[in-house]
Amino acid sequence: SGCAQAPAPIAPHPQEEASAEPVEKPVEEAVADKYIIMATTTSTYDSGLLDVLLPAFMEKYGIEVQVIFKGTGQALELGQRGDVDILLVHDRASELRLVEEGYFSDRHDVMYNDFVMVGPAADPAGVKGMAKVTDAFSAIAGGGYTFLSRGDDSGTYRRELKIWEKAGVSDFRDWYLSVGQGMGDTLRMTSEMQGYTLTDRGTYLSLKDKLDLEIVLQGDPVLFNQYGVMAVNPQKHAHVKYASTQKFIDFMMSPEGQDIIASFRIGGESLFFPGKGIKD
Amino acid sequence: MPPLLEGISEAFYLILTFDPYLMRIVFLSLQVSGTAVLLSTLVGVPLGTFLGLKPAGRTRLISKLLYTLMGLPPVVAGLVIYLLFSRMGPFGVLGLLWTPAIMIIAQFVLALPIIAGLTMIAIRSRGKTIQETALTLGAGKLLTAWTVVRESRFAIFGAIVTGLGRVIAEVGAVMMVGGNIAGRTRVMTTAIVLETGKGNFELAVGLGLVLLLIAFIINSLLYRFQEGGKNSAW
Amino acid sequence: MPPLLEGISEAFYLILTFDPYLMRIVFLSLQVSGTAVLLSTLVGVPLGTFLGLKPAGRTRLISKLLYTLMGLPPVVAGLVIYLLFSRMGPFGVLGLLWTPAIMIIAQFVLALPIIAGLTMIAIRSRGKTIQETALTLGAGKLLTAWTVVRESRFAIFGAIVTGLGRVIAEVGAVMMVGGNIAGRTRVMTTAIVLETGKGNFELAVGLGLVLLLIAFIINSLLYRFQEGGKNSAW
Amino acid sequence: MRGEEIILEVQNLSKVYDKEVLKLEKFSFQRGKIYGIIGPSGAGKSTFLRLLNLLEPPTTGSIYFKGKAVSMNGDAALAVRREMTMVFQKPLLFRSSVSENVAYGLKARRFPKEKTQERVEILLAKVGLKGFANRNAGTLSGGEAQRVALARAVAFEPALLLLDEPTANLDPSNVELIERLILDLNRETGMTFIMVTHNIFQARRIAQEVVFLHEGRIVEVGETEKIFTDPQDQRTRDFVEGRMIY
Amino acid sequence: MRGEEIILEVQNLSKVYDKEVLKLEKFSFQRGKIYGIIGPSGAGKSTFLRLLNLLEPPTTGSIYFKGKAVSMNGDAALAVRREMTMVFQKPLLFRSSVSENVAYGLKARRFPKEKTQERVEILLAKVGLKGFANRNAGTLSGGEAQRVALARAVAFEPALLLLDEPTANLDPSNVELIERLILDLNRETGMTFIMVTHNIFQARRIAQEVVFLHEGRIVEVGETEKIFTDPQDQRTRDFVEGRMIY
Ligand SMILES: Nc1ncnc2c1ncn2[C@@H]1O[C@H](COP(=O)(O)OP(=O)(O)OP(=O)(O)O)[C@@H](O)[C@H]1O
Ligand SMILES: Nc1ncnc2c1ncn2[C@@H]1O[C@H](COP(=O)(O)OP(=O)(O)OP(=O)(O)O)[C@@H](O)[C@H]1O
Ligand SMILES: [Mg+2]
Ligand SMILES: [Mg+2]
Repeated sequence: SGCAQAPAPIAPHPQEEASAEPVEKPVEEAVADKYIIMATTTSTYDSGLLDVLLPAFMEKYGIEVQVIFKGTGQALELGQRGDVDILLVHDRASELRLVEEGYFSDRHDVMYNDFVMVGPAADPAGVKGMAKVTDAFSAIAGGGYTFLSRGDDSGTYRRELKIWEKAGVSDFRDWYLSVGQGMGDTLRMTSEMQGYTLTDRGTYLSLKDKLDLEIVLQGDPVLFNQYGVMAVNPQKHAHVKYASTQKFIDFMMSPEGQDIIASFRIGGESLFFPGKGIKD
Repeated sequence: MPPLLEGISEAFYLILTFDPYLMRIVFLSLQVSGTAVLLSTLVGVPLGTFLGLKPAGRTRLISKLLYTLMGLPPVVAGLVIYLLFSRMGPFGVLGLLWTPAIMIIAQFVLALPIIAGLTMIAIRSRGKTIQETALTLGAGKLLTAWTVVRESRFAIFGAIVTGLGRVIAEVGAVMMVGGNIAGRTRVMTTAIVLETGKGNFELAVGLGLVLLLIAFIINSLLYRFQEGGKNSAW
Repeated sequence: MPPLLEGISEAFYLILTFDPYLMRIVFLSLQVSGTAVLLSTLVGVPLGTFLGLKPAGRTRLISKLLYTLMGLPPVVAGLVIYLLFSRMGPFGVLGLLWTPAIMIIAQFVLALPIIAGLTMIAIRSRGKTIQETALTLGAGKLLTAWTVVRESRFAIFGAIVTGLGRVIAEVGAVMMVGGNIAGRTRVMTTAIVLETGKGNFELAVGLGLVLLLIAFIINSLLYRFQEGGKNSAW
Repeated sequence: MRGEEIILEVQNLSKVYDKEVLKLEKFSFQRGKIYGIIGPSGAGKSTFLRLLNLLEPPTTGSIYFKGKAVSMNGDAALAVRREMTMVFQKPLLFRSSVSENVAYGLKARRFPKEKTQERVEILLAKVGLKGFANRNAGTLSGGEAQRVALARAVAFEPALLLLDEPTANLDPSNVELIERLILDLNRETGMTFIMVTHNIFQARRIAQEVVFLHEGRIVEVGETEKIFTDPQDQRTRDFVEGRMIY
Repeated sequence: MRGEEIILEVQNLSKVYDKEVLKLEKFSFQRGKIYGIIGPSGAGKSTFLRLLNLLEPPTTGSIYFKGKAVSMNGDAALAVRREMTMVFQKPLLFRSSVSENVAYGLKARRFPKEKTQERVEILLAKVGLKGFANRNAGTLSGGEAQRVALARAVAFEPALLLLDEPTANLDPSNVELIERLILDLNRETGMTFIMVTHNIFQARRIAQEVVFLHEGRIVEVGETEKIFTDPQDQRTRDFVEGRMIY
């Protein structure tokens, strides 16, 4: 209901990627793997993108991708421990740091979308019309309007914290509810309480019909949301199916894969944009 | 390296420092689960006693129903209660969503079938004879029921502990209706899930151990209220 | 508007059309929980019988421990098992993570204390006399134990049903160690959580009802294996 | 007035399990008497007592207590049970102390607490169990348990007492003790007793009237001496004379 | 050979609960005899049987079965229990049919299935319960249950049978039946019986030797007639004569 305008167009950047360090590839296995295991975030999983992307990959390479969806923090932990083969997450800073530390390799900025601020149609805090999310956050804090925070160390939550910091808000009182849940549940609660929250666009769009919320602010460059794909470094975990993960990354980054991402829509609206959408 | 060991030391640290974050959620856990189990006991023990004293044949359907409800998935219970109390649901006007009160309701619904069902089973094995003995001695309905319960106290204690175990360890329903709001509706289990989601396995294991320790203490206290079932064989 | 009613019609629809997605997860649920409960029964009933026949005084600590473990939060159990079987854990080389096998292990750990604990309580009330009768009639250890169990079948049945209820409705542990991988480790409860998260309440409620229905059918079947505890009062 | 007022009456009483185990046309018990019910094992003696004590619904027929029809579930049941009690053939003692067991009926009747303990002590002495007050009832010997059950039943001085083999597990001197207690209570308080016993000597010693039950039917009723010295029915004769092996 | 071989012997046996309830110095039972154990309620008769049957550990002392020391938990216990059995004062019947109850010991001994049913029928007839085979054991009358328990115990022909008040709930004709069964078994198979009874007439009728237990001690032992006609101890005299009220 409340999405007034299309997401701010942010130009896709060229595909080539500054992969942190080239990895010495182990000997190509003779027999192809039947499957690989990918950990991703709930928002990605819930969007339904993988339901079109993975069958196409399966079709082409005969490798099944089994998906485990977890909070971003847990997904990264699973990868570090070598319990999955590949990650598709959206916490760029942590991803780059972990590549640096050698846990992951072959990281690529595979797609992006953006965060939006949602709130009740009545918009008691008067956020609609503001251009800067920091202003909106200040207004909410100033008026003590209900704001729900993921509070779960997810990519979204980390972004939210950054914005509070930028807005200079440090005094959180009763109006600020840290709910420690996934995006979908947080949105549901926000709708019930008629409060405000920060969400990724994909999750919001896929739940929109069931929510009594509107987008009250979007398009601020601060709200940018980059997804990355990366393989677990076989030098840390020799058992991972590195060769197959490479095939999957190649596929994701190929024109075919990028095309699938670009053309994936719900209710006529794009959820993700291919490639990298941000300058380092 | 071993997060399990770290979890144990984390647990000790949290307890020994009386960590205020911990204290608060422990207190809420106890309050919510304690109230829910108390209410379930007040309803479930009389209900189970009543059913247990009826001939098994006549309560076959209701027995099966109780057994089935023992397996009610908490997340389904939570979902249904959520839908009933949500703003657009029939009881939305009460505004109970995201409060400890509704968490108690959810846990009550989960503990009741267990306490009633296991009480029924306990009573069925020996209750009839006890009931008749009490009746012949001129006991009224209330004293009779109380006598039957008292004589089966060991098994009923087991029922209550099982019910308590179910709700204090439960996460799906309280998460659904309570919302895991920090400082308001966050209990031990939802905190554990949160920390797990963040990848803080040590803290999660630590919290889990604290929860188990609390369960142990509660059980030990409850244990005193009953004695081992004595029996004699002449 | 009422998602509850829609959930009910959804449930009927799913069942009547033999929805393949549903069939698959139902089958896996049954397989995992069935195996886990079977194993827990095989271990827990003998263990509970053994403990129940010991004098209550001598098993006080282990009783309390069992009661405590009945309240083991599934997510903690799941987490610990995950850490043990993770690639960096001691059993990582087995590569059991994200398989039905490890889900069975997790559910076994959850059901065992319940089945053993409730069996212990059941045996304690009348088991000693039964044991002595069997012994005087020349029964060996095995036949004696079997007789004690058989005579307490009603209560032990209750223990098994409670254990089954716990695991088939459980979501935290199987999610943690199974990973809820579509077509591989997705069971009823994890599917419900998934659909709830997506806001598909009707489907979630529908799945929940299907789960309850299955629980009802299993319980009804199990019910036949025992008879209501008869008792006579001369 | 003893023996003239009817305290309990049954009409057309029958009980059917797999087959009919009891079928009585009409029988009345008079206040203040001691009845002995004798008959072979399986004759229906315990069933009869259970029906009289409203523990089992009869298949057909009615029971009248002091002239009023009473049934198991009726409102009057509690009132009736307050005046009538029964000691089972296999009595169940509550899992508590001996004195709590004996005091149970007094508690149910809100008997003053101060006096309870005293009465319990007196009763225990009467059944030969002095000093047993604080014993766990679960640890008693067979005969001790039977005596505690009897003490528990007489504690609140019911008008009518149904006894099912009250001395089955007792040695002669204890039998004597119990029989004397029954006779004393009957004499002093006018308590009515209906006592099932397989021991025909016992019936002869204390019953004023004897009912001979056989295969669920009353074969013969009469004054004790008459039944024993001049039974009318052949089956009664067989039971009291021919097989009088002890 | 009857009466010359020792089947069971106790030495310095004692049992202490709150207080000492049994204390025996030395006593032996000879194979093939019928022993009667008499004594007042609470004398320790049931406790004695339970110790003999290795159901309870003695506080001090030892039990010898056929000359070998045996204990409750020893490996030999099962072997001993295969030859010795006990019928409780308050027997427990398993929650199944009467015939399954009677067949239990046979099953434990892997007695051929084909013959089991036949033997069960014969035994039921012997205890006067023809036609009861398929009845639910939980619905029996007191005396019926007691007889089923006895049939169950003799079914596998143990060498030694401990009976705790086996006829307490029976009427005279059934008592006769059971006593005849005991005498027959003793005569035909040489089975040894140790029977606790509060009924001194019964002891006199069937026991060959009588043990008088009083406050946990053996006061007097002797041939039955001697005990009854010429008791040496005053307490025995009181018990068998003075108080011989039935
Ligand atoms: N577990 C126990 N704790 C304390 N005292 C006990 C226990 N078991 C038995 N006693 C006491 O030991 C004494 C002997 O008991 P036992 O059952 O052997 O008597 P008995 O001779 O069989 O009597 P009865 O003829 O009444 O059956 C009794 O006074 C009884 O109260
Ligand atoms: N629930 C039942 N189902 C079937 N038959 C039963 C049931 N209860 C009792 N009977 C039968 O009814 C008959 C009468 O039983 P009852 O207990 O009244 O006998 P009784 O005269 O007290 O015998 P005893 O002297 O052996 O105690 C018995 O044959 C018994 O088997
Ligand atoms: Mg009877
Ligand atoms: Mg005894």
